[in-house]
Amino acid sequence: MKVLVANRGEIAIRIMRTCREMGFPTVAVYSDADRIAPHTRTADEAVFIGEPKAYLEIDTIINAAKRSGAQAVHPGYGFLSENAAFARAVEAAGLIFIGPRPETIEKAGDKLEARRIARDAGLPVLPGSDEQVPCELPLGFADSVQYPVLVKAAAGGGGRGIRLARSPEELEMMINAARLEACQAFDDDTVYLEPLIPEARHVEVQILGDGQGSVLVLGERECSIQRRRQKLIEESPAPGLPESTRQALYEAALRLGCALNYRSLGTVEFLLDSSGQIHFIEINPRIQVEHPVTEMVTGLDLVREQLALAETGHLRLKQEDIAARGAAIEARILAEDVEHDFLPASGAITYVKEPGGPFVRVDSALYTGMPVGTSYDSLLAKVIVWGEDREAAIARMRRVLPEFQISGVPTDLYFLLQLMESPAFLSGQFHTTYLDSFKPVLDPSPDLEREAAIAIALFAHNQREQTLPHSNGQSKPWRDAAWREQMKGML
Amino acid sequence: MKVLVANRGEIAIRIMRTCREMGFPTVAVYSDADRIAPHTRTADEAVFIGEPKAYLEIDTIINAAKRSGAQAVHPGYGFLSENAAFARAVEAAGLIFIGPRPETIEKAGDKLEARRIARDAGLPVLPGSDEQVPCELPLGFADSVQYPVLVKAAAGGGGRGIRLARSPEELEMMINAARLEACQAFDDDTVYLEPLIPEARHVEVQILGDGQGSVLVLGERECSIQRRRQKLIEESPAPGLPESTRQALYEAALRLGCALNYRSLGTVEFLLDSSGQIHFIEINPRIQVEHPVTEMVTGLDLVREQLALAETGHLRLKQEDIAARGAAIEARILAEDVEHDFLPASGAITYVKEPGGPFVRVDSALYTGMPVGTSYDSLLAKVIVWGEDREAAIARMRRVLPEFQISGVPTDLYFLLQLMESPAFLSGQFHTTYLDSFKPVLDPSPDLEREAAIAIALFAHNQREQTLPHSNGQSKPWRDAAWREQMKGML
Amino acid sequence: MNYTVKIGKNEYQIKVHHNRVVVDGEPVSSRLIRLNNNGLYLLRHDDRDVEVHIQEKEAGGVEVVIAGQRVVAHVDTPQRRERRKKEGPQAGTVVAPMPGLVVSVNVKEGEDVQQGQVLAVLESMKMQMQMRAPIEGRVTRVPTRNGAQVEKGALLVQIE
Amino acid sequence: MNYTVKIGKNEYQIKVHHNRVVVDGEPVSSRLIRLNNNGLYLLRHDDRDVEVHIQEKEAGGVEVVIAGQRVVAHVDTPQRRERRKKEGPQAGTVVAPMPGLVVSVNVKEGEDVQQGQVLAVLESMKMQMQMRAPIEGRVTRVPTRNGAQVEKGALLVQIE
Repeated sequence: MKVLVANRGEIAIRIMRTCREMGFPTVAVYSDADRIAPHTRTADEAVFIGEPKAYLEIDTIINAAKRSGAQAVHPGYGFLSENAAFARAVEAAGLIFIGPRPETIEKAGDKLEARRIARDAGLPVLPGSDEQVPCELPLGFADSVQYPVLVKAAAGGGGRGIRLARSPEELEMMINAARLEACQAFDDDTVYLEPLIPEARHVEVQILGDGQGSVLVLGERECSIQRRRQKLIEESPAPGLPESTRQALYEAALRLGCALNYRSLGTVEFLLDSSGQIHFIEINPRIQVEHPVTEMVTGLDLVREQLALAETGHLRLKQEDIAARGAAIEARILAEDVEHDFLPASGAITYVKEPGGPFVRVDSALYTGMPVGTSYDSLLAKVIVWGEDREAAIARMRRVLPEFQISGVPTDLYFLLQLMESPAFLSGQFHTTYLDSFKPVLDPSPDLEREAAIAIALFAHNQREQTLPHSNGQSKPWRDAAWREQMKGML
Repeated sequence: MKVLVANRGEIAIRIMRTCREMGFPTVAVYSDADRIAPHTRTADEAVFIGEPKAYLEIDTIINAAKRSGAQAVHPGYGFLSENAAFARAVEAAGLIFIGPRPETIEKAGDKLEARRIARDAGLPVLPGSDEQVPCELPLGFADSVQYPVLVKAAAGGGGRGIRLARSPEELEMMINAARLEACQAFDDDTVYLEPLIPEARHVEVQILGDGQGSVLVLGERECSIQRRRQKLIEESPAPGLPESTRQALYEAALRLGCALNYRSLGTVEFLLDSSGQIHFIEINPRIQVEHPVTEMVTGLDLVREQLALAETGHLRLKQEDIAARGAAIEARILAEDVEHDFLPASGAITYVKEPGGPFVRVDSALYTGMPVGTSYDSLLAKVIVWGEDREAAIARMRRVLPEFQISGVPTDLYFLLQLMESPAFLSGQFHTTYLDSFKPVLDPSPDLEREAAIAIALFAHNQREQTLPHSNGQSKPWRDAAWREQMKGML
Repeated sequence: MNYTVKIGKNEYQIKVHHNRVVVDGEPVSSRLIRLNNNGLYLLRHDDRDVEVHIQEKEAGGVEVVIAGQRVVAHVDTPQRRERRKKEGPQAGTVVAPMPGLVVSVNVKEGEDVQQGQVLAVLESMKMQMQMRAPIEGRVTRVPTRNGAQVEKGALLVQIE
Repeated sequence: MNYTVKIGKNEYQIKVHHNRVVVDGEPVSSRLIRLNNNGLYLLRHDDRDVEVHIQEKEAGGVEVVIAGQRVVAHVDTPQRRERRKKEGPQAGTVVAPMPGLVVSVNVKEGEDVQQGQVLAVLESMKMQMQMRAPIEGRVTRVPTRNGAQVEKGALLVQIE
């Protein structure tokens, strides 16, 4: 089964790795902005698809698949992964779509429809109407709502098209703002209202179904560490979760999976309120960025299960084959400028050294020389660690993050380290709003800064000493010779 | 507990990583040949110890520990790790020796004594006398022996001081050769005879004891893929081992561990003959190179267990906490010249890219610029993969080895890949002599070679085109500018 | 030789003479050993080794990575300060490196900016570029605005 | 321009002219794109990308790493062959780069050797160095033996 991976970055590479292990040839697609991106050379073939936005063009991807003779398409996450029309077009072209059925994607994509299905399936759904906000707000509408309230795009995803209204006065403005963003992002300005749960935790359940009535639960993930509704740190199991709540989550996810006769991987997202009640939010019909934490605790290769199902139509696993062990944590390494309000950063990677050792996994798309642009998201790599318990996993992450060396663009590495060392994270007591109040230290630690200053002065001194006798700028060969001489004694 | 790691290379780094996770400060030692070795900068402190052989000098190491204020010493493997006098000196200096008691090391170091203890404990020991070969061979001695027979150094280790005699005529010569090598390597020319088991497999059992009567079995490892008695590939569990044999191995290892009232990590080595019988060979009183395969299937950090025991005097685990999952394989990446009879190679690492992704672990001491000398062993890195079963683990290793890019010195990477793809390895049917008959293809695959030729011609052409207009050799700034220009469009 | 290393708001006065290093008046025993030709160094103290990656940037800037932390610094010698005076104001001139659309202008005339601060964002061929301050100083001219189309070489911001 | 690339026993005749590449008479569509300044390249074919690391070695040798395999090759142009003829026999002279002990001499006079083959092993300050053949050819002189103490610059092997 030749597989075209309709994605880029770390997830494309991650999918191709499993394809290779299973003996499936792979086809990469790449845009103008990805001419020297690393995923093209991980694949067996590479097809150029044009402008940076080509990853979002259904026809372009289908054509690439046909041209290359691929038999299946894996959408990854983001881009076209939650686009029902794409899944339909793939199947119409006689290819296998590695993911849920198009109609499932469609239902999941309409958040209001998903709420209705979940409610019908008996899941605890957040209170509020399953109807969209009407175009013209009826008289008294704003006063009929309980505040604070979230205005959410029905076609939403990735945290976009969401606004918070704190009072009747703010409501109309926030509805308009959400509509505008939703219209730009999803070409659909339908919005609905959802009560804001204070001090909520985001917990999600990984499911895997065969589309023939069999649905498995592969454990849960805690993803409350978010910034601007983007997850930053994820872990499994969710810390401090009472076993009864865990079972309630699994049961609810299973019920929804069965109601949808779910095929392939999916994630059912819940909010956990401060009283311990769970509330369904939405279902993500694709592989998630954070899937490796589930892989590390269950020992499963989720992409392998997706591919095997797509190839054979059958699941290789039964629920009794699934067992979790220990704890796993993922940290997302982003190219962003922590000092400048976490703006995505661009530049070129001039040095990279990835961490290693026991129970450490790096899913990365980095290499020295890689351009980091702003055409796509700022995810450079993911670091996932496993430990026999949460404490061991945190200790490992605190060891591993300082081993990750990236030069050329600012990253969130030091921010993540501080987060890992914060009392709230260590205690497992944090909510989705934790990062609103978490204030990282921006400056390097004083000892480290002093060390850097010494290194720089010695560096500048070396440069000077070595260029002085060769003021024509021909210093490099001289330095190389000196280095070779230094090495010689050690060989 | 401040820990001095009396070792170098990947094992020093691996031990320091766990120390860091446990909050133990670390001290590295380094010789003249390791002035820019990577283990010194993994530690919190580094102490220079002098000549390349200083890692073998008891007083030098003890002094370094005292000078740095270390409270404990971890010997790693090799060097002083199996030296009872060293363990004694560490304890005499008031420091904790992270390993077995000195007297255990002493008993394990005398292979004849170890045989006697094993026999007394009821283990199946290889037939043959527990007495050393006398200095003057009595008349008729050579004829009283069954051939082929191995002549082994009683103080042996690392495959040194072993000779095979096929006939009475060869015996005396081989005894002398083994004595000579044993004398040079161990300063002890005691040798003994052991029958050669044809078509034997090398299977070993990992044990962990608290030195207070409690001994745990942490599973077995298959290590039959050896060259010149050096293990090259190790895996756990041993493929195709009947459950009754596995239990017999565990029981034997446990019995020996209890007989020795074993403390810390140890490995009990067995030969498995073609009839399925097990035979004790020796016990290794230290952490093994191949310990990560056990870690990957059990989910334990063996160094952590060693350190916790050394600190508290108690084991954190019980036998019922130990459970194996899936299969793990380790491949040793060596700097050696496969084309020239696997001679250790020296040079400088000019490029390195380590593999990654799901269930892949790299324990490495590599960096770009690292000198590879011949003062120490040729191990550059270890790649360990885990899979839900042996087949999945092999598929993963076959994916991973080609991801490992090393330039500057020849390595066994391509040899290992061929080994992984050989029918005998795939079937799990191989013996300790497998590599004697395994003939790797030396040349690169034809397609890859052609690809390399094209790359080289284009490289030479680029060099030429770019140096021609700047024949004064000032081509580099020009090339850098061109590269920056190329990058610009992508940012 | 005296070096002034600026990191954020802090300044370090470092004197290097043969193998003697003095930091803000305090002698330290530190050596820098080159590990390869790609910017990797070993900073060797008396009893401790630290791996650092050092990379020269434009305009006297230096980027250092140690233990997962990235430090962008500026290093100065008396000679360099002299030279900079001679070079005059062009050191603070920020021009469009390619034709494009000015997506945002983040500074106003009279504003003080830090070296490396993002002054404006330029979009070209669907790609965005952050235009950063090459030197620390005061903005004296901003002859562009959000949404402007600019040619390659057009002045965006002048710093003095 | 014509290039002769020797890898082991095989020789490839490769013609490169602008963007046209012909390998042993067969045109191929391949481009080499530089990924960084440290030797990493992308070999881009019509429908396939391959990452290669290329490193120049002494004496016209080139080391290439692709997919975990390492290839040491020798590349030649008509000009280089011409130059080599002029340089004469000193290209095949192997001398001790430091004073030391000759641990082993692996070749005899009259023996044919490959480029890169280990000719002798030298030990100095407890460290060993492999002395390799800089060129392919026949050994004409071996004025040393196992166990000899040699000075820096002493002739160990002559190849012609």
